[in-house]
Amino acid sequence: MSEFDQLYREVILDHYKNPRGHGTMDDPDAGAEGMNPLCGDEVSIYVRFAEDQETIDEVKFAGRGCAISQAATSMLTEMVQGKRASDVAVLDKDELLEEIGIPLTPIRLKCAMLGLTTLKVALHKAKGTPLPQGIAGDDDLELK
Amino acid sequence: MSEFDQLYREVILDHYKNPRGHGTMDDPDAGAEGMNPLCGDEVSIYVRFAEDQETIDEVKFAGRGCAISQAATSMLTEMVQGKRASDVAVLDKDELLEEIGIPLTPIRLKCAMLGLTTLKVALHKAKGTPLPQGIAGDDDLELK
Amino acid sequence: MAVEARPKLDAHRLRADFPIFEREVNGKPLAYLDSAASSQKPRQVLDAMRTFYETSYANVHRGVYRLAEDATAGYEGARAKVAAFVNAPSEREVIFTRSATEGINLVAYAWGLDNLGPGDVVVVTELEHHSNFVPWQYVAKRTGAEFRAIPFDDAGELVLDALDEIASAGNVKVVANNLISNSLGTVNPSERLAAWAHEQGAIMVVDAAQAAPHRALDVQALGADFVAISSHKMCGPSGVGALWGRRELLEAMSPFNLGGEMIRSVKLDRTSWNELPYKFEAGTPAIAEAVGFGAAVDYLTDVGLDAIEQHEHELLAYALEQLGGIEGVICYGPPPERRAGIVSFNVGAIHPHDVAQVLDWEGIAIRAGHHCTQPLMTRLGVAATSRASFYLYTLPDEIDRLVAGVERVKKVLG
Amino acid sequence: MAVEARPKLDAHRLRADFPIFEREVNGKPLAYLDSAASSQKPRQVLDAMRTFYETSYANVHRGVYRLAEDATAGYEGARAKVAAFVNAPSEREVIFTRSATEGINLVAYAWGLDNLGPGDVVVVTELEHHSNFVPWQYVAKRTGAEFRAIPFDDAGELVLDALDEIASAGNVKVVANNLISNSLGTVNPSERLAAWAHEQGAIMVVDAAQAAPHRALDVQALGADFVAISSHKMCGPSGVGALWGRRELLEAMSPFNLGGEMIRSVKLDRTSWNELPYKFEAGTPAIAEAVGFGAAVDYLTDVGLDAIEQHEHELLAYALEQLGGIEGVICYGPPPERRAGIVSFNVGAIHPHDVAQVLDWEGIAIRAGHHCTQPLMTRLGVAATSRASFYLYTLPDEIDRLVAGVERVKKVLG
Ligand SMILES: Cc1ncc(COP(=O)(O)O)c(C=O)c1O
Ligand SMILES: Cc1ncc(COP(=O)(O)O)c(C=O)c1O
Repeated sequence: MSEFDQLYREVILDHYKNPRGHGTMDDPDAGAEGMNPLCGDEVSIYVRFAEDQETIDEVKFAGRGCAISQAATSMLTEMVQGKRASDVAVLDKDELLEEIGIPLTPIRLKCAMLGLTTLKVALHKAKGTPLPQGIAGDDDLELK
Repeated sequence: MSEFDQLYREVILDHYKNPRGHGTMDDPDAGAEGMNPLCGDEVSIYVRFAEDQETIDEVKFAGRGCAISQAATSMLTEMVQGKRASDVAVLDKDELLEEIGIPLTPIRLKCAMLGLTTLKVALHKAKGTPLPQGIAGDDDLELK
Repeated sequence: MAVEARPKLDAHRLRADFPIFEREVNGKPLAYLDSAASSQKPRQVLDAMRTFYETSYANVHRGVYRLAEDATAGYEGARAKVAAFVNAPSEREVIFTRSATEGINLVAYAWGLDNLGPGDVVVVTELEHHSNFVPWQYVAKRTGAEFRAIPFDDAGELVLDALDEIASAGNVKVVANNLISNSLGTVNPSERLAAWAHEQGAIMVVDAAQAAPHRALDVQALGADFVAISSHKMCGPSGVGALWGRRELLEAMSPFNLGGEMIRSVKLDRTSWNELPYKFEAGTPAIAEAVGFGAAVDYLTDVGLDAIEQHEHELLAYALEQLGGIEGVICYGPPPERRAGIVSFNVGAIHPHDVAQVLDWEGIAIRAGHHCTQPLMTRLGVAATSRASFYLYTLPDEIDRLVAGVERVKKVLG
Repeated sequence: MAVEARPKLDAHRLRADFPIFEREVNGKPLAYLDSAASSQKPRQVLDAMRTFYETSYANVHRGVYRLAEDATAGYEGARAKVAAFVNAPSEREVIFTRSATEGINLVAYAWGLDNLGPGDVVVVTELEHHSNFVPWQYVAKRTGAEFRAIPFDDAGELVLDALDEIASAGNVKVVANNLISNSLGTVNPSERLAAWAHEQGAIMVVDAAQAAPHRALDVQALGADFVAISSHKMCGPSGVGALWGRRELLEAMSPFNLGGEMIRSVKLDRTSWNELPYKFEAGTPAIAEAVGFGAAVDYLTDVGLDAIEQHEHELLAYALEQLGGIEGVICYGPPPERRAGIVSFNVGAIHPHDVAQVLDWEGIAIRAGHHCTQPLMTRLGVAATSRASFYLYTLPDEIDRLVAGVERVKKVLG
């Protein structure tokens, strides 16, 4: 396997072709839509909490994207299941990157982070906590 | 005399130090104010026509400027006396340049032309003819 | 009597002017197929800027000393070159900007804010670049004018039948269109739109960012009122572009950026503007970049715009044929006759990012994304496309490499 | 214990970095005393740009391929350097502009149009450069706000007693001031004005175009809300500058130029903006120029801002003493302690154009004119001054030549 093919190594392609957590959710406890302005990819994230309204019970996602973003979001849904919402809302991106396990250039990093950023927006919105710096949120100015 | 001193040769310095036509005029038949936006120099031009309302009887100028602009305007007042207003309004700048008789860089050219341009504006305004391209006139947009 | 053949362009020879091609990417020679995003720069242009900085640099226009005269001559000489390149009636109508984007914003703000209001209609097209779309959307919103877009058909060509309906929405005041679409390569009927705009009493704003590098541009023949171009797409440096505008309009307009250079007189309570083009060039301009832009215009003129157009046309026809022959590949846009050297395509359901990524392993640089034309993408029903675009230094061999690369993409991700 | 001496700057050695000084003017070595208008460029900066164009050039941000990654890294790396240079809390708050002028216009339009109206007061000073004067005058006029200017005294220093009266004119919403006056060299109390602005609930806009090249700049210590600087005055290329702004303000503001790059999503009826700083960088930016700007910042940091300040201070004190000793010469502005390396003067009634012209024969480049500060000139009661300004490459010997030159001026024109 060449150093390049690594990027699309088996586990990435597997998540890309068989994404876990793919789909939508009715009446989610938290949700947000994200967009990568560089390529126009959109992702919707849906979260269901456990009865304590804090533990993440299930995450689903829908939308289109490249293999990296799809695989990363798929992995993310598995990773955060059973975690506390307040922990995930401030999850260090390196934790997800470790899971993905491939070297990414800054631009592909944006692809890989789209799901995580959108999930964070969803959780912050649900909990009413302010968005951390560097996350534009989905409430930018609109023309009409 | 070095090639540089030429710029300030005797006749230029003479017109600079003893400008002809320097002064103001009450109730001129034509008049305008000009400004060199590069250095802030201002010149006011006053024209009196002969009885035919066409022949230039007298031109006066006031204002501040460098030796080149003062000398050029001084020479101009002599040059156009007795000429027809409609001819002077379209006077080729080379005619004045020939009179000045020294080589000028583009930026000093603006100094030398300030008087002529302002005189043209005065004549066009008096005659109601449109300003030629490249003359901003004194009726630009104002803020207040 | 022999008919003289159109002089052909020798891309192999021209490549030697471009130092970037000495670079390898991933051990492969660089196949740069992203000239629609930005072009590479020939030594002639880089040398002109370097020499200028090393021998003639000073701020322009106001200095009496020799160096300032030299710098001003360089800067204004570049303006004369650009004016001649687009066949402007006067150099005074050519304003240096940062980019085509800024040129369009200048018109949207300086003309739009004063001349638009409720009941007026601002017309763009669905295949505009965001730079000729969002400024109009924004200024329409600010002034209360209607914002309408001319649709395009499945071949990526504007549907002019829609004009009547649009005209019925109010007083059409602006029509904005790119002469060549950066996403599809469509050569648009901007000339006809200009005529229609004038019938409506509207101004016509042409975004020629994608046209000026690739074919002869004549702003007078086009019949437009404003035409924006950009140096970085035409072998010149980044950071500079030009806007041509009709003198009467420019003179009647408010200024855009305010500051040094664009004034005639500043008082606490009263300020007046400088003459054209300075009225629209506030602050220190991109001096050396303008000089480089002038050198780029010289370079393109030397090569010959007709030869460039012909060369790219051949590449385009070849690329469409080759890519179109790959199973699962869909190419968007009009037939080669009405199209510039740009091919947007998709490889089955594989995301363009992945296509571009795998091609990069082969040293092939293409663009993947929405190409700053989201409304166009929405109309195509995709989020993004892959896009290969050609220039005077592009070789047919690079298209062969592209085709082989797409086959590899299918193997890796299909 | 020995106190460590401040490292002195070796202007002779630094001059070797600047190719322009190999040029002669009228057979004399070039004495470039016009750095306040624009600075010369060291080889290090020119090389950085050339290398970038030759090995890493592509459009930024959107490309997936290697070359685009390299170009983006170069461009964003420059942003990080500029952010560190001005001690910005975050790179996201640093916006690349064409110039200081454009940075100020960005604030005047994007913040001013939405936040000013009748009853509000926009405050500038009488010693502003037109670039921090006319944009505010214009936006005040457009929005119906009052426009007021803080006066200065005979020494060229702001009269802060006037603040109370100004505050009584309405709601002070903006205070705009240059940290260093380009005409007089005055180092202004921008920090105190910032505190006053905030007491009034106003924003503070600092034009640091003339400060950033010559002394350490700390936007946080300054307490301002927006700070504009310009590459061409600080050993960097023309065509690029930077605006720092507070994140909360930038996020709450409308954008300025619209187009590619600054959007997050564009639909026919709805468009949203990209995150900072991209929201304010519409279109292709000055890519290679930003890289050159970054190299300039590296260069200045290597030389040391404190050493530059000290060097210029010595030159200034010497120049004031020498010029002041010439009969008929009047120097404007404050004493050396509160002043940067700029001397505006007049030689009797001789027009500055003539002064500069005669000095040019001697290879001495100074500026003559209103220096884009007409309200200041009006206050001084002159149309223009001669101005000599210094930088890290200026030698005391050049001041001696200036003094001898002024004597010759008096001979020719006195
Ligand atoms: C104090 C001051 N402000 C603003 C400017 C304008 O900056 P720029 O040259 O970047 O347009 C200048 C220089 O021209 C200046 O000296
Ligand atoms: C058709 C079209 N219009 C406008 C632009 C924007 O021009 P600039 O890159 O000069 O901002 C581009 C390129 O990005 C383009 O292709």
